[in-house]
Amino acid sequence: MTRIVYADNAATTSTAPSVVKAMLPYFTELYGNPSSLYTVGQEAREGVDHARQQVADAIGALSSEIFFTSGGSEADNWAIKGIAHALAAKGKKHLITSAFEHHAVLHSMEALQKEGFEVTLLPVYENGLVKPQDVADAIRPDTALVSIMYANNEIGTIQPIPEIGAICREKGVLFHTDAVQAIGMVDIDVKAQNIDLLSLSGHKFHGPKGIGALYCRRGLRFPNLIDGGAQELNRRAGTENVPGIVGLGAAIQEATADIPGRTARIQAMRDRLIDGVLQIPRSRLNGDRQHRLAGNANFCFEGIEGESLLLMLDAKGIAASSGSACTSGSLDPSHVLLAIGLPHEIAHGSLRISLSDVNTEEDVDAILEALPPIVERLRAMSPLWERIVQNQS
Amino acid sequence: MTRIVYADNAATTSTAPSVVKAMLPYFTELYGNPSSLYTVGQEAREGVDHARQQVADAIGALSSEIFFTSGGSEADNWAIKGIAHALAAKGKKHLITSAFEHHAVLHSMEALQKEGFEVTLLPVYENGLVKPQDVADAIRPDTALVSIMYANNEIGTIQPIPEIGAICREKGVLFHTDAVQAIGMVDIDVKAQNIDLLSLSGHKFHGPKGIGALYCRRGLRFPNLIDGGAQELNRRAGTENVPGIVGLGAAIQEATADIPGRTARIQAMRDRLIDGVLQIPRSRLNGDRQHRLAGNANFCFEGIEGESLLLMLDAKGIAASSGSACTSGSLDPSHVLLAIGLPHEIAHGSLRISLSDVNTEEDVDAILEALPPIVERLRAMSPLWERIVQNQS
Amino acid sequence: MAYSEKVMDHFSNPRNVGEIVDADGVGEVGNPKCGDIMKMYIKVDGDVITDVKFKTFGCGAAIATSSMATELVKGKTIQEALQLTNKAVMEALDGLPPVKVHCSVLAEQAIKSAISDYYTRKGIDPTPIVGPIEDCEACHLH
Ligand SMILES: Cc1ncc(COP(=O)(O)O)c(C=O)c1O
Ligand SMILES: Cc1ncc(COP(=O)(O)O)c(C=O)c1O
Ligand code: FES
Ligand code: FES
Repeated sequence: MTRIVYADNAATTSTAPSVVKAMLPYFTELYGNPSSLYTVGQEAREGVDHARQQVADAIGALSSEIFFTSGGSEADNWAIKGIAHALAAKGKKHLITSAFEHHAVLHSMEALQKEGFEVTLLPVYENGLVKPQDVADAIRPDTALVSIMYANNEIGTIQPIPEIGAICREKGVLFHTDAVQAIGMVDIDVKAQNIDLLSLSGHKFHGPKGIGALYCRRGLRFPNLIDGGAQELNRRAGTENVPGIVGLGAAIQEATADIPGRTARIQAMRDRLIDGVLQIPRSRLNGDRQHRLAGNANFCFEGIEGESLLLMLDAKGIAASSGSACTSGSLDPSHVLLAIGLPHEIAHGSLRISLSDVNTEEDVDAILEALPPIVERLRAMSPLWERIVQNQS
Repeated sequence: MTRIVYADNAATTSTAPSVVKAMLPYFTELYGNPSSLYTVGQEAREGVDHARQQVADAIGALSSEIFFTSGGSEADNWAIKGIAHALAAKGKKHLITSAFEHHAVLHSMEALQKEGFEVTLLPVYENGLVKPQDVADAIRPDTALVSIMYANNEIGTIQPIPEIGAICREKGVLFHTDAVQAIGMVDIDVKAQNIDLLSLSGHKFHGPKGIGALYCRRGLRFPNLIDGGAQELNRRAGTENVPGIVGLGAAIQEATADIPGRTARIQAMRDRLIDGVLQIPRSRLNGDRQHRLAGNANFCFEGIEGESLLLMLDAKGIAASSGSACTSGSLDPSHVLLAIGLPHEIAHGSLRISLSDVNTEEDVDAILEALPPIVERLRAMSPLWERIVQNQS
Repeated sequence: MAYSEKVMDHFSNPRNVGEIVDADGVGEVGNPKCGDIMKMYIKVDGDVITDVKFKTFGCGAAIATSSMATELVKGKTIQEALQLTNKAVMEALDGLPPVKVHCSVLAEQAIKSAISDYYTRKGIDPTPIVGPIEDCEACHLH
């Protein structure tokens, strides 16, 4: 059996055994409904309350500002559609976001466009960074919301969120950030950074899938996405996913306990990986090298196509990705790589390797050993590569 | 330590150990993103596909008609808001439901009312049953959707769904049913029963919390509630909750494998319970005794208040409920009991005992032993009871 | 809901439950429609409340606040009893969940209502002494 190198931690992570352990009692023993009065319900309630505090502490929020959702996508949809609908009544029907947001943000924006909202897509330039000045310039008297992701899921670039937050606060515009990729990798303090709404998702930092949260600054009111029972202070209906919530709490606490220590270790591996991979001729690193998530490396190799590359890596036991997982069913090249100005044919040949604290130096060795011959092999059978080489010579 | 008698299975159930066992590998081994191409992702995809087939088989649907959601509330919201918005474009802005639906349905309807939709609430009468003829009479040329629950969560009454389905089909109106309480208790066949949309939730039949599904008849198109990635055939974004989905599949298969056998055993316990409890003077069973979920017993005791009753039962190790769990924070009496015509003061004194296949005859004994003295004690300190007795004599 | 231990103690073992047959004052507040009625009985000697008993139809908090209120006024003078606020009752119980605050209001009013009745029986107009006994705020919702 080949050893599996899992290097797609930006798509999803394994659930930490400690997290699973924290969850387990809530399936078969403390299974009560947290809204119930009796003991087995109140024990579940305590688990939920504790996790809410853990999430709040991780981002500098109050526990009453944390609302559990089914993941990052729901949190994004709720924040964006909710604020848009709330402020439309006051004549504010303009939204600002960036061209390379996650689809949960972009498609929410598109749905609103169909309802008559106007959306400004900010450029992200070749380095994959939003310019705070662009945000300032785009804000209008009828702007309801600015939504800029904390870190990009494909190319890992970390946006100047504190600067953007300050601009929005000064101009009196609400600011949402999709921090799904940033939790546990960047110091986040919603108060100091003037963030009004923030989305996060458990499975990106060794928590379970199907659970996330929306931080929503105290006093902000907007319509529910999911109406029904009185759960989550009447703002998100549905029997609480207690094991998931408890797992999210445990995972976020572990991920944020020592961010500098955690990222230093991951980044050292990642840097060695980047340096090694860039030895391959006509390869490039996408996105700014400095303002970058510790675990993210995103490359393009001219003349080859991403899916073939992935399948060959998989045959060697290496799991990586091209574009983001949720668009892998589509034939279109990554909207992120197009947004940073790559031509279509190059955007098709991208490889994202994303490391986490479960990776090891051996994993890096394995990737550095497997990758160059695969690239060479695919290029050898690529007419595009042939053309590139001819043009060059 | 007192033995715990959990008799609130309509609020939530314990996750079956076999279900937890089925889920566990998907946390730490088969943790890949199902949208990923590589092996660990495809293994997760297989788990999801298998569960989708299990859910489809349980209700007579095709697997391509099953969309996973975060629970019953999301499924209700999505179906109702989605169909309403899709058909509003064709001038259909009238919705029909019943007065005693779950809040996930009623509050979705209210949100639509605010947007300008018109909602007809059908009566449910003293027996807690919707009359098919009322549905037929309420349908208008501009009716977009009829939503009637399969079985009520408080009083357990099973609605004449096949009859209502036939009427809706004949009149060409879409029909949604919230079957959250009915799965595993009633034979459901969406094709034979002319159901276009059906909501279900895992934690009501010994599956996990935080996972559910919407069945949506082939060809029916309506807007997403959660936009984003291409998951669930582009109709419900978000990285799949793989362990939850696998658990839902395992649980629904177990719950529906032998419905007659399962319900016969539960119903025998429930009937002995009802007969025993009704020995208490001035007690009554709420909802029709025949058309009733096998595990449900809902009583009123004149002169006492529900919460005190629950707390005293809890002190004896018995977990039951008054009204539904998600409204227990509120002061209002159950909208369900008011809908079947109970006066406020009596609706305040209700007790719901809901049994499942994990309950035993000893549980019934324990309840029958504990309940009468508690009712007596509370009545002894109740000025309302004093008044009732005086009026009587 | 999460009641404090004190609340649970007063709920499970309510003090002074029952009625006083030859009471000097009886007060009743609340309304069955909203699910709460409190009835208080007081026995007065001079101006000291020597005995107090209650009966309550209501939630856990209603029973616990009734019990605590009786404890707090027993042996006190009428003037002292009139100073009893719902806040004091709540504090003595180590707090109540927000939705249950009105139950403590009910307890304060039940005591006042019994004292009112005591004055009325003596032929004294209670209004200037006791003040108006307002309806529970939450009641207006119904
Ligand atoms: C009839 C009914 N519909 C919908 C729901 C909501 O399901 P969930 O809490 O899983 O969102 C419930 C239970 O809570 C229910 O009993
Ligand atoms: C930046 C970003 N936002 C949102 C999401 C959506 O999160 P989820 O799949 O948990 O709904 C993801 C990952 O899938 C992401 O990377
Ligand atoms: S007395 Fe009615 S809720 Fe407490
Ligand atoms: S007395 Fe009715 S709600 Fe307070």
